[in-house]
Amino acid sequence: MTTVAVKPATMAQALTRALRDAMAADPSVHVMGEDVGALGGVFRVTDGLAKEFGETRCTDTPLAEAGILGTAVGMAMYGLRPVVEMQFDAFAYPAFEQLISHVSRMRNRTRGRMPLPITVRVPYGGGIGGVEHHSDSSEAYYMATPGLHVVTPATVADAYGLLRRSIASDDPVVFLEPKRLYWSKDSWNPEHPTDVEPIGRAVVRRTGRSATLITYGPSVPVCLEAAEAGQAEGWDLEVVDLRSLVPFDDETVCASVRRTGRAVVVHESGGFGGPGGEIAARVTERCFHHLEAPVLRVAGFDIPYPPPMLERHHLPGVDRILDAVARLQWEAEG
Amino acid sequence: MTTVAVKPATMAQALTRALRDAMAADPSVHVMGEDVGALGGVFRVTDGLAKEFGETRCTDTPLAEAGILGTAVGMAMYGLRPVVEMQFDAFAYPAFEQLISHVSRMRNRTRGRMPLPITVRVPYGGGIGGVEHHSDSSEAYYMATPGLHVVTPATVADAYGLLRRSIASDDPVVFLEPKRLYWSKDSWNPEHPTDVEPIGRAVVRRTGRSATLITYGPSVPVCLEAAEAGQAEGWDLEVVDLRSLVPFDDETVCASVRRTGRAVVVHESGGFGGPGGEIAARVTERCFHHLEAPVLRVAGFDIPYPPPMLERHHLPGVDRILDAVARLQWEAEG
Amino acid sequence: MTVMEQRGAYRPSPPPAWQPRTDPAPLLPDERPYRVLGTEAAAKADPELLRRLYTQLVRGRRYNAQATALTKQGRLAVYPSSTGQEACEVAAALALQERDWLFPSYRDTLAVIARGVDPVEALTLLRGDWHTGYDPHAHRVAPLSTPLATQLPHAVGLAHAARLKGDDVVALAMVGDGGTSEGDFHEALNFAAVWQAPVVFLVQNNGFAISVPLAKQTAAPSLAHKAVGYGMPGRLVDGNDAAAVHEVLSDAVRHAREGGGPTLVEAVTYRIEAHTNADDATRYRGDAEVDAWRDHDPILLLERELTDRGLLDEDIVRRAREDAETMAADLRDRMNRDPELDPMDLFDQVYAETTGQLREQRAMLRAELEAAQNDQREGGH
Amino acid sequence: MTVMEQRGAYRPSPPPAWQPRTDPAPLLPDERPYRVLGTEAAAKADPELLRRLYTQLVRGRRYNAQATALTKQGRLAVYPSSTGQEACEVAAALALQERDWLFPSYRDTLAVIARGVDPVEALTLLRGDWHTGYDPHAHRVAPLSTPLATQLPHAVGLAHAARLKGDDVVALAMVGDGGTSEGDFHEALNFAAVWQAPVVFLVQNNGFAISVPLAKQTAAPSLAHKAVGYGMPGRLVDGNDAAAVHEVLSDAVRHAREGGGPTLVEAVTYRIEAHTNADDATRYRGDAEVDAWRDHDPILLLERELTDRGLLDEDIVRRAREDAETMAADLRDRMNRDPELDPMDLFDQVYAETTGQLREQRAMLRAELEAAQNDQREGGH
Ligand SMILES: Cc1ncc(C[n+]2csc(CCOP(=O)(O)OP(=O)(O)O)c2C)c(N)n1
Ligand SMILES: Cc1ncc(C[n+]2csc(CCOP(=O)(O)OP(=O)(O)O)c2C)c(N)n1
Ligand SMILES: [Mg+2]
Ligand SMILES: [Mg+2]
Repeated sequence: MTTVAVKPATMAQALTRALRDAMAADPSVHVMGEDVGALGGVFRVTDGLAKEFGETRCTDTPLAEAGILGTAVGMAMYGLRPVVEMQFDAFAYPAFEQLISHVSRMRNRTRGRMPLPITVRVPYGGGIGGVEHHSDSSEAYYMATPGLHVVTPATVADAYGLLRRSIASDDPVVFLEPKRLYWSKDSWNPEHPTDVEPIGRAVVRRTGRSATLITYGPSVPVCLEAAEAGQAEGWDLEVVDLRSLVPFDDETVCASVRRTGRAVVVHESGGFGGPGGEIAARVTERCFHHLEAPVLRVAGFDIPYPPPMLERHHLPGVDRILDAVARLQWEAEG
Repeated sequence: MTTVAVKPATMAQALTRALRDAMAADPSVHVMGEDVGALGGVFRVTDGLAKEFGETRCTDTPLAEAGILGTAVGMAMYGLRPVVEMQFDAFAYPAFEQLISHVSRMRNRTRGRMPLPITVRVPYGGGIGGVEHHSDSSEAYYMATPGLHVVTPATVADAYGLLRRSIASDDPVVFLEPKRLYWSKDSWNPEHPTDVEPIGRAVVRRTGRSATLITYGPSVPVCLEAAEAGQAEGWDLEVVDLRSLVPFDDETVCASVRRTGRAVVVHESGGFGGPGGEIAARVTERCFHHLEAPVLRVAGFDIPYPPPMLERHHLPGVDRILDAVARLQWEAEG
Repeated sequence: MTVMEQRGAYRPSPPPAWQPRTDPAPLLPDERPYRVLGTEAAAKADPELLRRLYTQLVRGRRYNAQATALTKQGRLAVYPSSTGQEACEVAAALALQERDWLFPSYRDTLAVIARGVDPVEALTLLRGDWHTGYDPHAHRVAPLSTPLATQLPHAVGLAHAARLKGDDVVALAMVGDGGTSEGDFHEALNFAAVWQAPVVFLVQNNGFAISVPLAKQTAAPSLAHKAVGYGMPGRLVDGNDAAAVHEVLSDAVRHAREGGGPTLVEAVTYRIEAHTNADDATRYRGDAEVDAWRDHDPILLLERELTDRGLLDEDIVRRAREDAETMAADLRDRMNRDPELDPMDLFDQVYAETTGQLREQRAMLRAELEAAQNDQREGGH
Repeated sequence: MTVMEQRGAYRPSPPPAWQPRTDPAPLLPDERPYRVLGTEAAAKADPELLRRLYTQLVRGRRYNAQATALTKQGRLAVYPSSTGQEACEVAAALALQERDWLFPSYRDTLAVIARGVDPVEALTLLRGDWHTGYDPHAHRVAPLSTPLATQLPHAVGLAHAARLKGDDVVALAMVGDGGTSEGDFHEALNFAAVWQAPVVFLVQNNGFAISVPLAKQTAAPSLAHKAVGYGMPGRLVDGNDAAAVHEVLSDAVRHAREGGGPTLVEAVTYRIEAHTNADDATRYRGDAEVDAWRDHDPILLLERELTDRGLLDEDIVRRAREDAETMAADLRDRMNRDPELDPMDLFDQVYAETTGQLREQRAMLRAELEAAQNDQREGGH
């Protein structure tokens, strides 16, 4: 990590670079959404694309999310590869019908004759002091929709690699970008970006033997921090970054849990009906006899996302994660 | 059950009666939706209401689901109690933004000053030979949305009682009506309809000692059938009908599972990211040391709802349920 | 800043940026639906075209009758008949070139087959063996769209993409009067106008959305008047006058092809049958209304015109009927065969590469089916 | 049935059911935005009203400046300024009676305070201590709506409900030019027209939706032209002319109150500041455009009119400024105090009766906070 070319880049920069490289490599890639042109998007992820590729390749659309996704469907039918930006998570909801009733089903509906290679980029999650409707975590909705891939990066390198993979995918991908990691930095070389594994592979971010923290997106750094802090309390925690919720990498996750015998699922999204339920249930189904304790969940509360001044109470933090680890029935071990 | 007045009624008739009685009891109850007037709804659940209460109390709206729910929000703000009919499950998706961004949050947003007592009736599920988009089970979306109640009846009496309770609730309720049970019959006296317990109470429909089938809505009769069939194979199955997914009745469910030590969650909705994950996870969290086997799930496949001629393969049936029961690690017992 | 501090003199003037973006006058539809048959305009109509339309109308009506019969025999899950609306269905298909695209709504099976799709394949959705039977790319016909108005933005996107690629392709999208109330209608028309996409929107105003009459759907002078709000021309046409619909649509297609952008066409027609075979139309309308429309039948109108002008002899009529009967007999025969179904298909096209999870579920179903077969073979339960 | 079999003679006739549902001509907006100030119409304007508008504009501009300053001090999470649009904001509030309802969008804090809501409570959403600070029923002001255009159907529903109950209540709903592209705009206007609900839609066309200029938002002659597609009148007005906006809105409100149904009003104005304090407007527009609009400033326009007619003396100007400064000082003071927050509030109004599940979560958070406090007390981490 100390070669000359490598310098710190933010996740937002890596995403921009991924879009740029994808557009340069394939003229059928079109970026579209609200304010993605001259402004470069409210998070500047599409910065410079309209200038480099012209307004027909990076298009400011009218303000209508169903229209954006619906026209993207038509464009994909004609062989383009639209990359749609939803400005904030909650503003993807108007496009819900198009996403569920068409995007996720068109391939299946037509027996594979009309695949829809659409990437829907959705900035998600809280922690940026956003007012109401600007901090939702809606991954549970997408997970429950067969036909979609659901991908979310947690590192700068993954942001690049997974977005390239998503755009290249012949299936629709909901690409969830953790808002509060946009400005996270890492040493990363834009001229030689590392490729990542195909969509659907989780990765062990930290090995450990006491218990597994299963997590993704914005909660990955929090879990890594918790793992560090946990050392002081005698726990050696493994952290698995799912990277994609769909497909779900049972193999990597279960291998880890079988090793450690204990697991906590961590995410910002509300707990009830959230991703953690599915994850806990499938891990338990597959690893029951390896489990020393039930798989626990640390998640957002089952409430509408709080206002900025209260959000820190809602977001899973280090202490709450370690509290859950502490409840993993350690006495049962001895 | 043999008094003179009691005669068989269908679930659809009980629902109609509930609407009628609610409208008669409270002039602020307004029914609205597509074709709910002269036609009485495509399932005839609103039959006769426009005639009895006039078109302003039972209103055919323009064909726009977001508009229907959005105007219902405004009506509720002014003190009415709108009961909205969505024609089919998948046709509720256009109203998703209104539901998530407003209906579920208005009370919280205004610190209780602006509650929205709206009931959204959604015919859901398959088994009626409906073509694409007519057989979805979307309860996972609603469960993952804090601020909504999610209620679903499985019997004629519950259809009446739960709908009355839902309309009377000061919170928004997504009231899921199992399409294929509309024509299910039971002896029921419309003149003396039995009240049911408040929303949020599950009920044990059949007691048993071998394992608990946790289910709701359209899968309740299937589970009861499976329990009967299971007797031949030596299983004495308990069947819990959740009746409401939100609030979730942990008490009743866990009491049952602690008694039996084994559980299978059964629903039509897709398994991955579906209600069963949450249910299995929370039961496991609460009953881990009572469990002889992991909580298993029998659910729809993780595919778009199949065409009519193939749907029977998708829907959880008696055999698939008993297969799951058989996998509950019985050898571990001995 | 107060007036005392302002620089320069105050000149009352209109808001600086404001100017009308288009002249509204040419966008407004005619006062009454445009007609050709029985009017002077008919003289200009191409006899060959009129005969072709006639043959297609007869065929279309026969198809509707046959499909409705098939519902009674349990061979179709449901059928939304377009009887009375054949002129719109047929003209929509005939106004397009082969390279163009059609975006039908769930009622538009006739337009789909008029475009060349196999009549049996066009019924797959309604028969229930799969969601779409034909290859959309083979005839450039999108799948029949069930969620109302959702196909409109698809048409816009496709037309826009074709234009970006430099291809000479127009998209024609069909929707009902009820569908115009959906947000997707609005968003699609707006995108089309802003992008000047080569797309034609055909609204079949057949008077009802299931049971809901137009008066409860809109208060607009006409549905065609909606066009001006998007900055595109709106055209109003008698939807039972096949020659008129064909002319108006052809004009709109040509206009789009030449870079003139989208057009909204409202065709005033009537749904003669119930909404579908499952519907009971007596609950919401009387016979008088239906009868009035029967007198304005699209086949009658065209037949009369052809007869008056000596363009229709018994021979043509007989051949049109025979043609229709042959199609109907073939449809009946082939629809009476059970389709071959493989439940394993449920899993194979959910994703480009079937996930491990779905492979597991596939294996489970296969095992179940084999077990059931074995049971049967052994005479078990 | 062929022509040979038809009953009666064939009479070519228009489609039986068709007739225009409304006369489109009166629904169309004027060719240019309606103006009062600097024109002959100004003579008819009530001097008292003009002075009231003036005082409110000055106050509104001061509020915008103060709120923007508060963002720099970290006292607001974000602030979308309506500088340059004060005429619309103020006129919207003043055109309503006390019993009427206002449905503001997220930019309309000025309209909200002009309606009597406490200036601090109006900022709760943007400060970030809760999602809405005021009681919507107290001043009949709905919460500021963040998801664009979603508040429009609410206004329609409320107005409709009031009418059903026999109450004399009009709803006025505000939306931006960008918001008109959303499906909810379409559905709301359509419902309003079909129901003849007493509602007024005010579109503030301020030229931009964040960075997207109007030309990329619509190709319509004007946004007011959208009205005809719903069968309601469309009015076009100079949005920087407070007297004109007030007059047009008051007319529309009166029309609605008298049972005439909804009106769509487009007020042509301009967003002088960036979209919010977080925006960088230099990325998408130049100074020249902004400067042109500065010369068409709503306060300037009104001041000039008042001065010309001798209706404005130094005294009124001074009092307006003092009033504004007092308000600003009070706002600054109160906003500089940290709001009192109780994290337990997170759980208490999700449902009418807090569920067991939420009570558990509440208890967990309380325990955490107590533990943290104890830690702190003990000097622990
Ligand atoms: C989004 C959506 N909502 C509701 C329905 C149910 N539905 C099917 S057809 C229909 C009426 C359609 O009326 P119209 O658009 O006039 O078309 P027509 O049936 O007259 O051809 C309705 C409400 C649907 N298919 N999609
Ligand atoms: C449904 C929805 N989509 C996107 C956004 C993000 N957003 C906030 S303001 C804005 C632009 C709004 O423009 P306009 O309607 O003209 O109002 P203005 O900001 O000019 O007052 C956008 C895109 C949103 N709030 N809601
Ligand atoms: Mg219709
Ligand atoms: Mg604007």
